[in-house]
Amino acid sequence: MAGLHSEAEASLRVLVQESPFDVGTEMACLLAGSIHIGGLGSFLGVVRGGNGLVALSLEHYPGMSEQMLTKLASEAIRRFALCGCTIIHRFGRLLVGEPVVLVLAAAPHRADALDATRFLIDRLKTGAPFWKSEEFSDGRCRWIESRVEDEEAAAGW
Amino acid sequence: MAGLHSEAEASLRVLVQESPFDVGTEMACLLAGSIHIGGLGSFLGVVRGGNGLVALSLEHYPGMSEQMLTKLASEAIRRFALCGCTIIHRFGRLLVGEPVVLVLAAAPHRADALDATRFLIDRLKTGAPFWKSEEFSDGRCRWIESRVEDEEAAAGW
Amino acid sequence: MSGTVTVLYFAALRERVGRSREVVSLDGVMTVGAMLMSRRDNDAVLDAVFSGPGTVRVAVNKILADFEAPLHDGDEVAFFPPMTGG
Amino acid sequence: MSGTVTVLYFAALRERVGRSREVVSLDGVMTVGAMLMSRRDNDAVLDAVFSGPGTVRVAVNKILADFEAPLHDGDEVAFFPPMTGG
Repeated sequence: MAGLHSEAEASLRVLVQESPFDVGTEMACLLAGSIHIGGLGSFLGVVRGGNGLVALSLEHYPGMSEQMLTKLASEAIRRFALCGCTIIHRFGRLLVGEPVVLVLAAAPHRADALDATRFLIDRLKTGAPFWKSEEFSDGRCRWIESRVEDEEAAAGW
Repeated sequence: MAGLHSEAEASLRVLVQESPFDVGTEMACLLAGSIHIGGLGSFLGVVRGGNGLVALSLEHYPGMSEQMLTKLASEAIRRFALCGCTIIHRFGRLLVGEPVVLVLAAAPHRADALDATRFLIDRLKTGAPFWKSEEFSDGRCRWIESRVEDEEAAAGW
Repeated sequence: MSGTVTVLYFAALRERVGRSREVVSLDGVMTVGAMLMSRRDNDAVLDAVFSGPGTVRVAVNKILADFEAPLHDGDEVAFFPPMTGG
Repeated sequence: MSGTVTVLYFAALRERVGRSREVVSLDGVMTVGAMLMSRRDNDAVLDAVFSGPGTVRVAVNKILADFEAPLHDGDEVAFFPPMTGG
């Protein structure tokens, strides 16, 4: 079914923002785009607590981050039979439990929606210019290093 | 990481209902359950339009449907390192574009959240007592037959 | 085995049988299969439906079972097509 | 090559270099690598940072590139650690 929807037909929404987003609104917006949607896959990344972590600070490269996420969304639409997809990535200081990133992929069939969701989040981890710094309750701050498993997951597609 | 959270620790929410549900509320409810959540995978199944389809009518076996979905959610918690999961399945007459089923799986790491999401929806398709009938614009109604691909997807886990 | 069981039919099977529920006397039968056989002998519609094509699934007391499953007074037996949820 | 390029540093690299942005005269250099080498010869901090451990990624005009990439007047060159989004 790959190639069912051309890039021109499929909807594509990419946002890089400091402010929160509303998952329900984003899903409704994507679903309103096509009556051919049978499944909507999603991944929401949140700031995971533990080990005294207080917050994450996300830095990004304005202009390049939007451009890389848009390229990634276009590639998902080329590779999977999607009706549309949405990527929203936040930056700035985010507390434990706060949403960081949202990926949505809508398709006629669930396999495409779920494959595309996973493709998008796997590639996004190492393929878009965002950097995370951890802030702990004792005041320490530490840049997160890239993980070999993330590089491998991205390369696996 | 499987077995990180025992069934007792992980939250499990199963609902079978005729009324709509709110995805944002359900996600917030699941996220509030643990600070260890780093990723929330979800699948939303909606009534797919096309070929003159007007609505789906879903019949279920009251009592057994809740019981089978609860068993399925427990199995997901045993198999994947989850903080919690939610399954909501609607029944009754649902129009094109309306949500039918919601699966949420929250975990410290994205791989578990996404694997569990897929496991739950794959197993749910053939493993819970729901039956769908299609209603077309010309008045015809037709029971949906079980699909070999769905049986295979469920058996693959 | 004496007593009765409640028999439920769902979806396409319910429509073809023409009812969703009936109470059946066990009359000495011991299993789901024996109960169904005895019912088919006495009900042409039921016999036609269960001779027709298509897989039939069984649950006893809301748990998936097979035609060898034993029956007891008060059990709930359900017949239905393969499930198509999600 | 005459003219200037804008050089950006991000994340840990920005912190170690101590600035996020500078304008650099090309002075006849042709590539990202040559520009960086010339800068390191004239800036001990920069030299120390780029001699240190850790992978450095490069983008030219917001597109991922490498140290062989040619430079032109007005280009934007960015140096940063491996990306850790999501």
